[in-house]
Amino acid sequence: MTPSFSLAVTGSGGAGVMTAGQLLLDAAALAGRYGLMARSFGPQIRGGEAAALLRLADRPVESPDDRYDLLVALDWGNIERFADELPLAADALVVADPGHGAVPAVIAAQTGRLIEVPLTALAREIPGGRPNMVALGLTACLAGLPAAAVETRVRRALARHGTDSVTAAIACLDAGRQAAAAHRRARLPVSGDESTADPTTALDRWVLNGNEATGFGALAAGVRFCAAYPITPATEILEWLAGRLPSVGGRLVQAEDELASINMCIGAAYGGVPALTATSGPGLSLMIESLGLAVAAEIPLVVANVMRGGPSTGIPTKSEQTDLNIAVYGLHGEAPHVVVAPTGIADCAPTAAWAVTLAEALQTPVILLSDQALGQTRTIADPPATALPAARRTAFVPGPTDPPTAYRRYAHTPDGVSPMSCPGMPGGQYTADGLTHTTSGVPSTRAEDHVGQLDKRRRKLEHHDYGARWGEVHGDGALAIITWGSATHPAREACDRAAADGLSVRLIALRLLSPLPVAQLEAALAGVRACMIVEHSHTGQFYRHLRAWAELPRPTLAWHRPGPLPLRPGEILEALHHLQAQQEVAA
Amino acid sequence: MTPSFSLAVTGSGGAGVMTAGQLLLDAAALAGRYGLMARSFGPQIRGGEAAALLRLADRPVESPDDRYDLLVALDWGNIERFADELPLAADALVVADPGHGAVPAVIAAQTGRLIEVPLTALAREIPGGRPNMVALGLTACLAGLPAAAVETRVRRALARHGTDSVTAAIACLDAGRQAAAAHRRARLPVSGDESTADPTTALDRWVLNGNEATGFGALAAGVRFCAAYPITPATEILEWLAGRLPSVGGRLVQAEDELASINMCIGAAYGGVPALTATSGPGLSLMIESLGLAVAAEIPLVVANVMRGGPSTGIPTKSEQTDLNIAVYGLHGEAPHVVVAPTGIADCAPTAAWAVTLAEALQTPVILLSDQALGQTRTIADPPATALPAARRTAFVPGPTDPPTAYRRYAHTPDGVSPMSCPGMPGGQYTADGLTHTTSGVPSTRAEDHVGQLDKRRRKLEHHDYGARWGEVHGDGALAIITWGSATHPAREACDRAAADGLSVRLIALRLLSPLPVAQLEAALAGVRACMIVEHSHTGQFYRHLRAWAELPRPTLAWHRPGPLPLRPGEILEALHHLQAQQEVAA
Amino acid sequence: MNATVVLRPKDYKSATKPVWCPGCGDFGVLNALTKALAGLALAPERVAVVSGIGCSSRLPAYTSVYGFHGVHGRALPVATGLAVARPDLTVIATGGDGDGFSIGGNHFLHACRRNARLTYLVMDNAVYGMTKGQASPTSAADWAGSKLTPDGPGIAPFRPLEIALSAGAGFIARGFSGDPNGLARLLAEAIEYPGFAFLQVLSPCITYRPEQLEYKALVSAGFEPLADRNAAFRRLLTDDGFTTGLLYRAPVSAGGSAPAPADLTDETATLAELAGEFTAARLRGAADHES
Amino acid sequence: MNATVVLRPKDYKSATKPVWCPGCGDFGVLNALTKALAGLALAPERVAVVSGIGCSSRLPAYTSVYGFHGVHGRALPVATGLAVARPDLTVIATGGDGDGFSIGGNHFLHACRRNARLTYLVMDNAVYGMTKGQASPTSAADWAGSKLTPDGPGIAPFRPLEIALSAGAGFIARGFSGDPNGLARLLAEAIEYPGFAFLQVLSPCITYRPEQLEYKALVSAGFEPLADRNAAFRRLLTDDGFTTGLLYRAPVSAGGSAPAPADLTDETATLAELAGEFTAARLRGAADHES
Ligand SMILES: Cc1ncc(C[n+]2csc(CCOP(=O)(O)OP(=O)(O)O)c2C)c(N)n1
Ligand SMILES: Cc1ncc(C[n+]2csc(CCOP(=O)(O)OP(=O)(O)O)c2C)c(N)n1
Ligand code: SF4
Ligand code: SF4
Ligand SMILES: [Mg+2]
Ligand SMILES: [Mg+2]
Repeated sequence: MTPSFSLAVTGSGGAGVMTAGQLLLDAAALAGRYGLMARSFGPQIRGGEAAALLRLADRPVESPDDRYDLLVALDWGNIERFADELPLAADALVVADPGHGAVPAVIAAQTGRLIEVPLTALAREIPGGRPNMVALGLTACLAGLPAAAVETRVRRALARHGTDSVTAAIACLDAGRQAAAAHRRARLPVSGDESTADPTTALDRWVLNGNEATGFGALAAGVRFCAAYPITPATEILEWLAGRLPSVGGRLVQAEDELASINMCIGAAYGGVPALTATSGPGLSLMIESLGLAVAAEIPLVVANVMRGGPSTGIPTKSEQTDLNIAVYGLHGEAPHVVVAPTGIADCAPTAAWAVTLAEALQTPVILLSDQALGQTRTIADPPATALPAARRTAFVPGPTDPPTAYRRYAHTPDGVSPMSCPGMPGGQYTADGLTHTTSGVPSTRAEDHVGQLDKRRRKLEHHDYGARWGEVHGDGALAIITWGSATHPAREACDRAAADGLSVRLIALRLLSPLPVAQLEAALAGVRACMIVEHSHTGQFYRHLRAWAELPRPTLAWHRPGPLPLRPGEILEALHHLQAQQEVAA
Repeated sequence: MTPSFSLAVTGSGGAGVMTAGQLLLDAAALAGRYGLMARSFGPQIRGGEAAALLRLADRPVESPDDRYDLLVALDWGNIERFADELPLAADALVVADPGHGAVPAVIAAQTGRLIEVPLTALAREIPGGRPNMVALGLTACLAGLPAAAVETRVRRALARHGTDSVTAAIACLDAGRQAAAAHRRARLPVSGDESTADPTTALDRWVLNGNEATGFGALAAGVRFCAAYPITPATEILEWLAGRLPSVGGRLVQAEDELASINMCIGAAYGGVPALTATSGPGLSLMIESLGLAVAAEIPLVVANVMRGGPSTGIPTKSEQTDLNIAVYGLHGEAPHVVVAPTGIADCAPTAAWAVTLAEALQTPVILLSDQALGQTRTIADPPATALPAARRTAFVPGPTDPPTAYRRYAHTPDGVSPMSCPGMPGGQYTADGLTHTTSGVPSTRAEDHVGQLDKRRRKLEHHDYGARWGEVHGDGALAIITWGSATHPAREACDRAAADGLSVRLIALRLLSPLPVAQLEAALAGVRACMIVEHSHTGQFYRHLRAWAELPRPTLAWHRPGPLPLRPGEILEALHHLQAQQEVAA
Repeated sequence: MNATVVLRPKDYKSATKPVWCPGCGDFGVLNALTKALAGLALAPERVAVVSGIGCSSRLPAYTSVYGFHGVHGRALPVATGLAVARPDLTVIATGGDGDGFSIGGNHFLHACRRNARLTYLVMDNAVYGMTKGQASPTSAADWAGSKLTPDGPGIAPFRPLEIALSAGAGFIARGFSGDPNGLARLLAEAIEYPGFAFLQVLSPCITYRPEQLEYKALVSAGFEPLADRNAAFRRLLTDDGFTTGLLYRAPVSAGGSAPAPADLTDETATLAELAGEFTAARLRGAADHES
Repeated sequence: MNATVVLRPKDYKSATKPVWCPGCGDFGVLNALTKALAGLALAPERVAVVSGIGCSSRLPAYTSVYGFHGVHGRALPVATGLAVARPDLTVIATGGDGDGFSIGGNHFLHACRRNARLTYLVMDNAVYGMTKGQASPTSAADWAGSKLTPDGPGIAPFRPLEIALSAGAGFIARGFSGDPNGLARLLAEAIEYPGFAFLQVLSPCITYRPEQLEYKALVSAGFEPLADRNAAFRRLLTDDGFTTGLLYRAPVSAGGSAPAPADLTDETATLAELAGEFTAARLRGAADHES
């Protein structure tokens, strides 16, 4: 069980909720803490109500907790919009500004610990003061963050606004801290004011969201071309790459639509330049036909698909794991390709890098399934322990030039991977084709060519050694959870809590979703008597996918629910206890 | 076991192979026979080699046989292209024109029964004579068709070319028949020259291909709008509708692409007019995003997807059952919709009509999965025994006009189907939306709205009474085949042959593919000890789909292979015997 | 609704509160639309507004007529299907410059050619508002306000009026959201045009393009309606992008012909006849020559 | 290939036999292309021909250069990605009128704007040859030769040159497959243009549009190259659709600017720097102010 402190800062548009939250997280990083911050907004395009949702801890943490320990409301504008997302602990503290009226019933009903702090009035006493800075000082104090860390961060962040701004902000922080002091909670689950963390290591830690991490991982592995069409919640990957690709000799093109972006990537990759595009469900749908082309013509590329609530336009700003079906089964014809998913925010970088290496090694499209919760939640994480993998393509080496046309682009090889030429290589000329073709790439309708190429393309995926990255296995209980993606951390925390209750639960989190690593999975399940499949979906797409390919323990419980609310450890733990109780009755 | 006669007519472009084949099938219909004819072409856009592939019988027949009894070659142009598709029976007769050179090895190796008939020379003796008409007379005679039927058909077909043409053709038929007489086969599995069929009934039979039947079924059920973008092998559905829709008050629009065609259908259906479009894999891929919109906004419509070899552009002129995955699982988010498939060519009409009624009843998109083998094979079939079903939508009935905005388009109802208004109905105004919405259609990001609408949309599909059309069950053996679509007839013939060998095999052919009718399927499997899944695919998409949702007997054998060659009864029978042998060993 | 009731603009508004930023130009478009509909006294249930995805595409839900909020870029085909299947309705397609000219560009081209009877109103703010401010086809080559194109898109902006004219549209106009009355008049004319009517509306995004607040000073009502296509082309050669009014109004169906309306009455007798064409009897000519 | 070897047109042809109907106009285009490449003495391995789907789109496989036969309508984005990522290559996109103007219309619009360095050659036969003869965007409104539109498409044909000009293309020409030498010259000029060059080629479909055999009598080499966009517009106002030659050649990068070439050398030092921006140290300004 991770000792941690969860808090929310809420308020109307313009109140500066997100600034306060972000500075708080940054300060926690400087103080050697770990933590994460999610953002939630009302429906207004801009200027609507907002909530910064944080969790701070002394150990790496990527799952939201079940309930919030602290709610700081800059005002009450449309707070009922966030009520679902803001379950308060029974003993949660609510800090409210009496200047903004009575505590709304949805909040008041949840806790009795309410303190009133005149944030606005306090800020008004300071020339240039802002209530959100008062709230920051107060919140940091209640969360047990050292004042110095907050000050350092704020000084740096406001430096470009001039000394007056900085002075005003520091005064606000002080005012907030003093207001908090009187109400400092007795039991603080995180360590005290003075962090014990090694400051050098702490300063090396990464503070980033999954979208940035994805962009970085892709670039590190060798991506040098990106075609972009913006879509929430994937745009940050594209924007991050747009700013960095030119500095490593790469290029980004803004496309007219996703049909163009995927085909631009195909063109670049055909030209030998590793390529990636990022999108979300609606955009992925538009790429489907061309992904099939990339399969048939054996073009490597990566699509980072950042899932959001579906179907159709759905809920663009909320998370769900419901593009698994389209990612794995969405192509027409028999179109084997690879689908991988990071198991957390920090894991986005190595898994994106791995996706690029798989695409290049297997000459096939790879879909990287991230989601809004991973992509847009900011976390403090240890940097990758090992260097990120770098891509390598099996390249064509010109043979004797006589006869010059002997190159067989789609030659049958034992592992199904054929050396790939690209324009510029003399003697490597061929025509890449989405029509059924011979080993030379010439269109064919013959059974032997069709079956031969289908076999070859399946073979290269099935025979590949995916190594240890296929998944993570933790523990060795006879009860197991199988999960993936952003469900991994909540599930893992549920396992940790179960262990604290004396129940040993094995956690298996898959990174390789397709081709499903059946042998590895079944080996990881050895000795498991009952199993639970955990995912963030309405119908259990992951469960069906596992059933289709693997033998699962009996009983296997499919546990899932859709967005927009995030999965929380407590509900998974509850399901685990339910499964265990069933098991005991049966035994 | 169906007593039948299979024959092929082959020749270069311009030789008139298809004309001869078509007239032969038509004559068989007039003679009270049943039968079918498939067409095969070389890669040339036009003027390349061609093969007309027929099977004639006294009972309805929709599966190709294992081997051909007769091959009539007008010439030998590129015959090796067809060798795979033309397995000859050990005692097959090959008729060749000695004027076109020696019999190629691929053919000569297969049979010893070769007769030489100078088709070209015989035709040259007749003013205006053509070798293909000589071949027609000869083939009809060898196939045991009454000369009168052939003559009647040829007279009618050539009438518009004038008397001379008719006279020449009749003379050619005679010459062909005389040439055949000497070589008339002793054992003819179909009845003799004089058909015993009731001529009145025979003349009521339908001679059509699956694409025409699909167009007709859709129109009969109420489709009055079609948006079209041509694609092989679906174009004939669109062309058939283009010619007929105006006469029933409907409209067809040629769209700029499939993104437009599917959205035009959505517009028409939103406007209350039942709509359909037809396409194949590449086009279906482009429709995926908008199909998700139709799910979320609850718009009824039908996409007739005529499958061809995949992936990507694949083999447009050959059949495969490999768009099952995309049809069932291809949409992003949780997007429940309906997928149905005809079990044969004649079944295309009622199943297309059923698809329209399901779409309208459930206010959701329905994908009708046909394939090239069903769509482009012409058959002689009994007309539907019962009237085709007609569509009915649960329409909005205006309530009291005060307050006027009380209409809730997406109201929760016990069966999940909400009354649907359409423009023109006062008081029924709403905004259809692909965003997560309230029961009124107003965009929402709230958990209760999201889950409520997800539940409702799943409920309407799960609670619907699909009636008897969900599938066909034949026999009650302890060994079963589960199959679908164009694999049904070959599988059924394999079961018939197994029965003749004393092995009783149950056949279960599904029409409802999604939502999978698990209860009906499991009931149909009662008493089954071993099972075989038969499909025309490379990786067993249907098998995986069944595994994902249903409990299958153990053992279950997944038997499948991809195109371009059609599935034949003999190979399925062989697999059945193999399964049975395994069973006996195990027992 | 009772036909004798006089409807005011506000009767065409719904109770749903727009998600738009305070000051967004799209408010002016909504006002102009409701004014135009009231001016034409169209029964709300006989009007349908169809859109794609974007801030601007949220408009249908803010009206009291039938609405359709589809997917990104596909407003025009939905509107076309509706207009062809239901020629009795007034159909208006709408959305943003990204929706209409970027992802939806192909439908724009072909809708201009097809000339179905519908109005297409594009709220042009030269930006993707909804996704937080990326360059759209109408953004200037050197507009460097987006992280996705930090040095600007670097390519020539899309010219909606020229493209519409080249593609064959018969009614082409430009309006400004800051002038709801003028816009309402243009819209009314567009709605009454018996074919495809295209209306580009300059509609500032005050959040991601605050400089567009200056549009008010830049626009001028300079177009004089032309009926000659070549004259309209010549006029556009000197267009500054801020001239408003009706540029071109082709004599009806000059630019193509709208598909003829569907008659939606069932003719089941015909259905039986259609089945007849499949019968074997037809193959011997019986149906034609005998009986 | 050795650079000193002189390549003849036939060296740019592959051994694969075209699937085209005998007499198809596309043979002439293939000949013109190989002539142009030989004339420019381009090494085959430094040329890539990218196409969509259709009879015409089969062309790449009939050449000995690098080829890409993609999906229907997407030749231009593939070619754009290749040209941007590999500016050292000569990139030619090609296909039919259906591929380029119907399903691919949006990419055509935006490729004209984007002005990447590539040539786009459309074999226009005013029909969908591959799918057996349906109307394409360039078919006449009254062409009733398809079962899909038995009374003709009934809408105004697409005007490729006008659209290209409106959309911002800098090089616009029309050729005829029946004149392979003239076409080869035009193509060579297009290939050498340092931006997006568009070439409409009238290429008869003798199977589904046998009347196009008359093209020979209808075409005339009437265009005089213009460098002024407005002048080109005026010239098009009297275009009969059969005038061939170079219509318009903008001074380089007048119509937009091609994306700058990528430098594909790895700079791993920079990569470490990029990682640095994620560190907590940056949050206190250490990286900037200290050490
Ligand atoms: C297929 C798809 N791609 C991308 C998006 C993301 N998206 C939503 S709105 C939008 C652009 C909106 O720009 P515009 O049409 O100009 O509307 P505005 O917001 O400026 O009014 C984009 C790219 C999407 N919803 N669907
Ligand atoms: C997505 C998709 N839709 C439809 C088709 C079917 N199709 C193949 S080629 C073609 C049209 C070809 O016309 P054009 O580009 O003019 O080429 P042509 O054959 O006339 O040279 C169509 C519609 C396809 N392959 N893919
Ligand atoms: S972001 Fe721009 S376009 Fe969108 S609502 Fe705000 S002002 Fe309007
Ligand atoms: S169908 Fe037409 S375009 Fe296609 S190959 Fe034949 S002549 Fe050429
Ligand atoms: Mg915009
Ligand atoms: Mg064409």
